[in-house]
Amino acid sequence: MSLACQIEGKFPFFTTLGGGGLKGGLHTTGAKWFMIESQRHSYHLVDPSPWPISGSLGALATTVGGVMYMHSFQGGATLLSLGLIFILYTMLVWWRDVLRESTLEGHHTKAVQLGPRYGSILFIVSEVMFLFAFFWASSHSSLAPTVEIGGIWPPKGIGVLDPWEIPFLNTPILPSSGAAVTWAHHAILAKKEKRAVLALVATVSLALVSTGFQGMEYYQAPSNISDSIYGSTFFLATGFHGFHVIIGTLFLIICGIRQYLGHLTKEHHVGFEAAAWYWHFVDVVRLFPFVSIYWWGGI
Amino acid sequence: MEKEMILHSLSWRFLTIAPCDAAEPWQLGSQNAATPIMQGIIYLHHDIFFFLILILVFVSRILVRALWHFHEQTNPVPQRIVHGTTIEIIRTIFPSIIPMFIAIPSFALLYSMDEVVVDPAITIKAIGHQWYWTYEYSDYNSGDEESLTFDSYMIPEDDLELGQSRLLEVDNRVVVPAKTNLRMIVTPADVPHSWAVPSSGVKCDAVPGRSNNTSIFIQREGVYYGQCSEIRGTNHAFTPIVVEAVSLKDYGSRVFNQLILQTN
Amino acid sequence: MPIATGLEREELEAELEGKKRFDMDAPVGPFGTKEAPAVIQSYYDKRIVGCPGGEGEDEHDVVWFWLEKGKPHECPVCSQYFVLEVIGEGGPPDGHGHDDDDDEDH
Amino acid sequence: MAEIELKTAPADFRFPTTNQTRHCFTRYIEYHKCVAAKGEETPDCHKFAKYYRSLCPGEWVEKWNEQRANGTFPGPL
Amino acid sequence: MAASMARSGLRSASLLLRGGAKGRAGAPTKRSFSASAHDDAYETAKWEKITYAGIVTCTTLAIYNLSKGHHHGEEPPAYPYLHIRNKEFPWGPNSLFEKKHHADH
Repeated sequence: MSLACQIEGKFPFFTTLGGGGLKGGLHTTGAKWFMIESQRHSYHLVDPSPWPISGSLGALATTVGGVMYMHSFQGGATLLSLGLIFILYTMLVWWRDVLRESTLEGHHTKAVQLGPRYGSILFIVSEVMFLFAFFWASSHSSLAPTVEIGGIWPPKGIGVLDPWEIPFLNTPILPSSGAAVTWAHHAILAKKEKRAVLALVATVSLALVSTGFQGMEYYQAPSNISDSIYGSTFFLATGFHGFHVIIGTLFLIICGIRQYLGHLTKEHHVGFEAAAWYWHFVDVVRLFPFVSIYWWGGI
Repeated sequence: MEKEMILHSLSWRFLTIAPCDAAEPWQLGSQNAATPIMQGIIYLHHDIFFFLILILVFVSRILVRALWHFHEQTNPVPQRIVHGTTIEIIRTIFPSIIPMFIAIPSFALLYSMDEVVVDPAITIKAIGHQWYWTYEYSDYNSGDEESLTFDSYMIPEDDLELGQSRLLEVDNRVVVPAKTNLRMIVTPADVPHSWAVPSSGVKCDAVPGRSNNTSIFIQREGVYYGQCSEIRGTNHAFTPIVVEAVSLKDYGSRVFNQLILQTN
Repeated sequence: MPIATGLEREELEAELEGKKRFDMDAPVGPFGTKEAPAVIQSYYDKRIVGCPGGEGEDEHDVVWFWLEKGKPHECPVCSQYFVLEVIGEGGPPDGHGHDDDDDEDH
Repeated sequence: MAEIELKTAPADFRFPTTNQTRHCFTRYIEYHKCVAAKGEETPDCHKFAKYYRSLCPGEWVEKWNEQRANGTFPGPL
Repeated sequence: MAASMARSGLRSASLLLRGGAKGRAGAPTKRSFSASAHDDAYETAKWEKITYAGIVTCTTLAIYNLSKGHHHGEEPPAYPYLHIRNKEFPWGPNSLFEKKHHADH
């Protein structure tokens, strides 16, 4: 009993070449409205999509616009903001398409789910390397302070945050939201959809509180990013971690909405799992800057 | 015993010819060693070259043999051998042993080059500027300002006298005593430079914000030529370095006169 | 029955019935000889098959070849015999042969 | 033409590598701490002075003196 | 993941100490290690309690922390490495979080 399901065009300007891919053939001719005999292989031959090219054009506009803006060229700022908007738009519609293909059209069989699963793991590993680079820079310059900053760390005249004020306060909030996301995960596994939504709301609110405190901390910080190597390494490491907290929060908000709409089931919630892994990565990473930059780096 | 005899007679014959301490037309080998470090470099080169020749001969033998065996007319049907675990083990283990033999002398030399001499007799600072070198002899001054400093510009081509080499001569040479431990402090005033004298085996990078130390022990008196070895703008190729090693007595008088000239 | 649609639904249905909708594992069986060749099941008339060779010592790098209905194939390296057994609808795998409704001419 | 007595800053075990930047900086700070503690012309302060003068490039010394003058010298004096 | 488990394990232990009898101690016998649905329900409840414990700790810490106010440090002398501006930013002398206006030097 194969469900006849209609494949409507994903993008009005493009006519869909093949429907659900009769007999696994990408090059079947004519628009097939009924899937008489579904494909034999479990892979998902994606329909042609404009989002890769639009994403790269957005990236091009952002980079060129960014350079023009920083060199105060005419129109640099507009090109930069246009590029950023275009990238955000591409992300939005591309991932909307992925949700359609997976949840609404059911193309994501077990074999296809491996793709986003490995993809998110590798992405998180690359994020680990990304943040590791900044922690390396911070410890490189703090372990052997150069002569120009007096051979001492932190350099004289740099106002250093007391680690036991807001930074210490900020450190348990993230793991608590980590616990909340684990609660959500088990709620999904136990088919308690409504509880999972509540758990995700708790996770997101804790994350927003943590970002709020981080912003307050930056606002009250006596030094800023252009105050010697201390400022740049401090704000780069903690800033990018904060940025990743924001990315994780957005990811979790999307999962919350999808959970509310019933997209996530006990058997198939790869999107949520990726968000949970990402969130645990962000939790654990928080401990390193607290110990090495706030605490040790501030003595 | 007779090896020393031959070496002695050979070196006696060469002594009459001046050792080459500067770049020469059609020069293939390295310049003659003026310091023990340079001598070590030349010996290492010979060690490694020995292994290179061995490998070259062996590999070309195997290459020719393979071409021969897979020649279309002589052996039309190739053998179907795909694996050979023992030969595979041999051709991985053995080639990894050779670099170990090369590594031992090269590490020994490398660490001896980076030695910071325990008690140097003189400290000379070579400050790299964009397109000239400044030298500071500040062991003998009393105040912050009176150290003996002079700039060393290249002698342009049109003011060269006969016998002077093009692009290698300088107006003020670096005068150093021979047979004494020198500490050269090399640092730039602007962009990265590199203070290099091939015959004494020295190439010391001048990195902004860092004072780089290299120790030299010049064995014989003479004039040694070098050039800046770090790209740094238009006249990069026109900033030579000339080190003149003189005996201890001459060094005293030369530097002392210049010091008097400088201070009053 | 969990909420699903399309191929994912078919996969879950097969799973509930204990069958395998997409069998991804390599077939395992005795070394195929001329008399008792290794039988490869296929939904179409031909299928790409990889022969990994025998057990232990005479195992060799996988050799890929097209195995067609009615044409037993011998592996060039270890001379293992393969024969195709069509269990599905047959026809060419890329679906060009006999399309159903629109062009009836061939 | 008095014989020049060859004497310069000895190698310091605290700075065994080719990077002598901190060696020069430490000698400069030691001198100024010694001057602050014991006044101007004491022999061991003079010793430090000779060390940092032979080790530190003239330009650095000028820059540090100027910074000390207007109180923006980052070193731990 | 391990760190947050450890931290929350720690906190639920503290929950026990504070006489919260409903924590882990009451139910080790019931807990079976197969991933049955019932197990998920138990895990869900456990993690829910851990989250609430986390929230409680954070709020108490926040109240205590914020009540202490924030002291404002004095302006440091113009060291060469402070407020580095080799070339002014297109958005002017102040940056996102820098509300004090640095004298241009």
